[in-house]
Amino acid sequence: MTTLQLFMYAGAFILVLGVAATLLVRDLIRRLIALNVASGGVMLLLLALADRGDGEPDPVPQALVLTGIVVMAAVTGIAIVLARRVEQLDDDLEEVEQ
Amino acid sequence: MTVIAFSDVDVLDMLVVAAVAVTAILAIAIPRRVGATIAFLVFGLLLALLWARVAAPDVAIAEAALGGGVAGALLVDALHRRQPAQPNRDRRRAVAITAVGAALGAVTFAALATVLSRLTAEPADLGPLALEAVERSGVSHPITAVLLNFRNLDTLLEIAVVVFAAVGAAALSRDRIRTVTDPGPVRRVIAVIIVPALVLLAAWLLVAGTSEPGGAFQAGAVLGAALIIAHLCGVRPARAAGGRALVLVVAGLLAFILLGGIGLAATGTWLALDLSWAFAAILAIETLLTVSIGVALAMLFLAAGSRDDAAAADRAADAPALGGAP
Amino acid sequence: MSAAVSVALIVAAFILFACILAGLWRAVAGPTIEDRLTAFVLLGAGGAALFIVLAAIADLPALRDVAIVVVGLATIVAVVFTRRSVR
Amino acid sequence: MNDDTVTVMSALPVVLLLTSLVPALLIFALREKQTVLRTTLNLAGAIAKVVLVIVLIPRVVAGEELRAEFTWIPGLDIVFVTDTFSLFFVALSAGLWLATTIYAVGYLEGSPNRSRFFGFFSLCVTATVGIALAGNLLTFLIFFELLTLVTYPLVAHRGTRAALRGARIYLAYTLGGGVALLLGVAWLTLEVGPVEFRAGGIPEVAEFAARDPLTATVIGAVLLLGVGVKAALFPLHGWLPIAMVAPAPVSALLHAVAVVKAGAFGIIRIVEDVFGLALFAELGMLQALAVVASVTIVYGSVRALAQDDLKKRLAYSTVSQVSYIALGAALLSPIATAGAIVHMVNQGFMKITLFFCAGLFAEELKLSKVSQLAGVGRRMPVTSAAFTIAALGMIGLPPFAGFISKWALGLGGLDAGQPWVIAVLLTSTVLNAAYFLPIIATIWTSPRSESEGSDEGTFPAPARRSGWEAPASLLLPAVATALFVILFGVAAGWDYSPWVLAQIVGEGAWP
Amino acid sequence: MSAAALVLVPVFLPLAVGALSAVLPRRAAATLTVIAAVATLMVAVLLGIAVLDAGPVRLEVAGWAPPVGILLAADGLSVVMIGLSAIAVLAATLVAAADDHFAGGHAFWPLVGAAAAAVNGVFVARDVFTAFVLLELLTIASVALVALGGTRSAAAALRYLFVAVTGSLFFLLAVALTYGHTGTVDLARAAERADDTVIVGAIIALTVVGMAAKTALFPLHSWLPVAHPAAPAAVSALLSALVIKASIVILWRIVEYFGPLTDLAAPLATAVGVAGAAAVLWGGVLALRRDRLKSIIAYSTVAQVGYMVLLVPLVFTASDPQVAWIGGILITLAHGVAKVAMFLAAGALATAAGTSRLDGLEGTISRMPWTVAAIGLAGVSLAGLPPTLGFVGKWMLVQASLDAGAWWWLALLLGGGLLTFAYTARMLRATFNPPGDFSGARELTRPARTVAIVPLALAALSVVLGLIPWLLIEVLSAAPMGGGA
Repeated sequence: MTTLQLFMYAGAFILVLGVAATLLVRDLIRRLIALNVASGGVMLLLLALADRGDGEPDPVPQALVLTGIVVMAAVTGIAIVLARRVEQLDDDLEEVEQ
Repeated sequence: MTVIAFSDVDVLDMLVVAAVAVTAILAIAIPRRVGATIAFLVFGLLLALLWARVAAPDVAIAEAALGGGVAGALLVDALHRRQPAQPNRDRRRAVAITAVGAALGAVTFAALATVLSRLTAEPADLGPLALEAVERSGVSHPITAVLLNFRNLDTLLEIAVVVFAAVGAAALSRDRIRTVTDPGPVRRVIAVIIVPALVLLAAWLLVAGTSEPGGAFQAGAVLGAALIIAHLCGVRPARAAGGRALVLVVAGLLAFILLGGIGLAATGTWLALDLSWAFAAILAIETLLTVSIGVALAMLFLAAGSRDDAAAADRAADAPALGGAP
Repeated sequence: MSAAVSVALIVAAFILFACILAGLWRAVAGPTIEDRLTAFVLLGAGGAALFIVLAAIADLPALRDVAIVVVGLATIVAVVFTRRSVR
Repeated sequence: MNDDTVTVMSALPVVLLLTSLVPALLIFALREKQTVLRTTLNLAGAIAKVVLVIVLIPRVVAGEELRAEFTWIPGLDIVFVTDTFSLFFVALSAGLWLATTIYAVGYLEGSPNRSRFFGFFSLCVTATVGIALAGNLLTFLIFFELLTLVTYPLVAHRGTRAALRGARIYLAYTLGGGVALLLGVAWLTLEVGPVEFRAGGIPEVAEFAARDPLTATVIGAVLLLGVGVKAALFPLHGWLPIAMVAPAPVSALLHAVAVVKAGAFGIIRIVEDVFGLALFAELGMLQALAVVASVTIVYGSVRALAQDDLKKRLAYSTVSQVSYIALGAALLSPIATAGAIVHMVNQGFMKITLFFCAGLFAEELKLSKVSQLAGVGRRMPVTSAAFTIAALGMIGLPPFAGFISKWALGLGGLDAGQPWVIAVLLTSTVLNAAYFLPIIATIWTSPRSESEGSDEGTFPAPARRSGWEAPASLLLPAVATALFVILFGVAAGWDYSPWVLAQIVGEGAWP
Repeated sequence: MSAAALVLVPVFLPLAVGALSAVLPRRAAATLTVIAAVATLMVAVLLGIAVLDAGPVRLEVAGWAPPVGILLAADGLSVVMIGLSAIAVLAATLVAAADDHFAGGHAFWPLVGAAAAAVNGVFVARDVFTAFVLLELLTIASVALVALGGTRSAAAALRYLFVAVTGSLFFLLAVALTYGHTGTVDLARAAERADDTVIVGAIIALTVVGMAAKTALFPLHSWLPVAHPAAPAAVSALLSALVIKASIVILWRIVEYFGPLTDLAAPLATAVGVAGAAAVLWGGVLALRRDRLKSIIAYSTVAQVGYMVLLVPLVFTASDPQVAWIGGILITLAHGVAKVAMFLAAGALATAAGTSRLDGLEGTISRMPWTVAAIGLAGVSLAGLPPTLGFVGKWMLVQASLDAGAWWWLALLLGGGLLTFAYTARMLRATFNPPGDFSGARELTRPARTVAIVPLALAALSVVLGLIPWLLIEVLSAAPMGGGA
């Protein structure tokens, strides 16, 4: 096995893991974590592909991953805003019921 | 940078990959939020290590700043909430679902691995084209050249993602963000020491970005973290909410679009930079973007917590009225 | 870089990596907030150290910036961590 | 004729459409209370259409053909043509629309949502005229579907549970038919390209049928299925008796002018102007159509016998009578073709009269059952006389219009070497008599109640003491159409009489 | 300014206006958004003229040609879709400006700008990574827009977010494979260099799954009927009419460029077709069984998505793929116009009647005939009945199916239309007066005049376009799909 393959398979593994958990886990925060894990997998794949061979790595995929990380941060932010809103509402409903 | 090779693969690489995989499993498998969140933070740290191993220091800085910093803060801040009790699933059903999920996952992974195994180990022959073009970009660091010159449209759009996430989050926060009124002595010290240090770090990353790893994203993420800490430590002007903060957030995006228009006027092509002023333009736009990203990330954090803050404040206000019940 | 330094750096890297894994164990297992927080600080420090060592091994000075960022931002998690539970 | 005149003339088919489309759109925009303006618009449109038709008839009969075409998608045009057959149908629609409009104005006086009603009423006629003027299958399809859509709100107009149910069933049937038609048209277009109707059949279709007779047969069957729903061929007739919940003018329109006639017109167009009679016979479909039509004729009549509800009995009668048209179209004989075509007009005038009268009975006396009609003849003699004329015409007695149709069809059957047609016609006539004569008898006999000495209590007192048995706007259209029923029978040999025109049209299909 | 410079206007203009709207007062934001929409429409027309004149309009952003830089290009599809987006945004913003209920809050204005910029960008993108970023921008904006529907919409928005981002990750993986295999993320260049059947098949498959999730293609549709109705009415209209089109277009683009390169494309296309068929039936049947207006319309979107992907199997089997492409594009266009009209009209009815339940709408046909008429006409177009744009698209798809001998698709096209009209008729029936009440006595809160006019104008537009579709078809054929940009 080469380093490239190691990184690629690891990336694929983490991606599959994350996506499966995103689909199966019901707790909102943990789902969000799973989503972030999955995106880490894809990024690993891209960066491994950028660094094939001996020369300087291709800057384009690195820039793409950088973009991807920032996008995921924004997604995480808005997801947490929503998740906390949802749970607050659930709490309020519970309080009303009690 | 081979450390100790073992059948073509560096042992340290193997260890880091294994650790990344394990933390990934932990992050998704631990049922309690606290454990899962921490596992995820460690996952981020290890990923940053891995990025270092694939010769991507820029990405490593960004991962550390965003994954460990702002996103970490967002996740950890959500932890204080009581984790809602999961409706009691039938245990056998849960096992069955997990088993089916694992089986499907295994099949997917196998398929994916088959596809990946067909990729050649030859580096992409188009990559060097980008490296060659760096000379004509106005900056010497290739990634900055890609982000702010060759593919600056992507960057512009990505800034838009952050900006509009902040706009959306601000719209969803219920109240005005409240200042932390009594930060305590330790936090005051932190505010005095850490915050300026982080701002300085952000500035360094920003300037360094033109010639070595670093740049607006990393600087922005660090600045965002600095703003969050400042807020939590009771620094008043860091209360990133309301119109003024939004103005800062959209200013970077608008300036970028304006730059695109200037490129059109000057060279006949959107977003094109003339080599004579490309460096100045890139540095100027990066500065604005740093502020934009930093404030936007801080807004996201504050918006996420605003409801709970408000609820806590309400409770505090209600408590005396209840007559100090035990 | 002499061979001895190089070997020493590699050994250091492995030790630091082991520290991180140990810290990971404590941080995940808990059980108290204090446990986690302490472990997390260890993780931050260890991670930063590892980056510095890697910077030397790989001759990538930019990794030192990563180290600074890791250290700087470990604070934010600690501050947030203590924020609500203290109140 | 210089170029300008040509342009003006070729715009005429479009103008024919606009005479009802423009009033429709304007009426939609009117407020409920603008009755006078609405009525004026309606009548102006209807009269303009009639005048245009009258102007056009001699020219078209003389062989002049007006065309207007627009690109729809590249390679496929929307074409309007005034050939003899289309103008024939336009004339029928225009004339009966005028009568029905007058009737409807009176019928709906004071009721709500009239802007909506008259808007869709005019759109309905627009669609019918579009069907008539369609120069190719695509244009025909577009207006055929449009007709379905714009009649839906009319059937549902009252908004009662029964009306909504009737409208739903109507829609289900006709949209289903539309799907079949779309399939057939698209398929044929794919096989032979965009082709225009041509009397005697389209050569490209004939070539195609020679190449691939099976596919051609399937396409023909699908097309017939599509139009057969509106023509209420058995077993696709189920919607018609249910849709009679609509207000009387709508029923009149549905049964006499627009919907079933569009179906019948479509059958003739497909048989004669797409495939051609000879080709259709060759493919074996003409015989099948004849059998289906015959079955429908007998079936409709039998079912009509059992209905006590007057409008329902009339509806089943329509099922039966419209199939005369299909039957005529399915016989290999010029005279049968002419019979089918003339029956479109004859049946239209007779049936509209019957529905007008049924509406009058229902409106003035609140009577809707056959069994309640005893003695109505004394109370509403004019209406009853009109009803009687139309009913006798339906049975096929001379000198009324219906006789001409049945006579021509019978001759056509013999001419085509299919004498069994006579048997069908005779059976049908006997059944027609069996369900119409009792009504006539009931109307003109004394009411049972009179012998019980409570004459005045039987019927509600007339609302107006104007000396008329009913409002003029209701009565006059019924009388007028009844007179035409007589005229078309008596004057069948005159120039421009329906029968003469039908023969001209029919001969066109026999090159 | 050359035609090429026009390509970025539909992206930058709404983006700038959106950013400004975040800090401007409502009135100014609304005015600017409307102006931007009108300007975008004009740009679409200019681009259309340019395309008719000289084929696809190409722009190398920042002056860098691929593979270093990013290529954007407007072909017929881009032009008509930008036109649709301009019209949809214009309609939604006009209504939202007239009645704040339809907007849901001030953030509507900036977020609509962002969403419009993102979809327009997708329509011209020829670079898979740029497409990915645009999709994320769109996701963020749409999710936040859904959340404007009030406290209870947060859960729906979050669910939408998870599905959409997971879909994006699949697409990002496809991007990674594209880069890994060809060394570029430029579509045309990648298609030129790709030579491995399995990898290209995987790229298509991943895109299909990712976009199916984002478009709510059966069986990944279940988030849509929750998310779309939860949003404010103007937002629902935009989501159904416009937002899902972005992922559809990306799916089409990948099929267009990579489809011919692999043997695996045909079975994948069939799978897409089967999913589309199931969507048409399932969405239609469920729409028939809902009793809230917005819910019915949302399920209708689920069903209509089925039609939009139906061209995918057809372009592989029909002898003239252009007929299938154009038919599918027109159906998608028709759906966009009709759905805006329908959601806005439904919003107006619900506001007036105080409820969105069907049984609460009795009598609305007398009081708000134009609004009901808009729903009816839009339904006619959705059902593909003449004389509307929906019919034109259906006609061409029917032709393509007949040509390909695809009887299943044919039956679906024809039967699905009946289903569509069945639930439209159900909505219409609910608005009739209750038996015995001819006056429509119940008092309704009448919405603003604009709210009544806009849906009707859109419905009328589907009729106009249905009668003269040739112009659209000319533009679509001038720069055909698969013709290379």
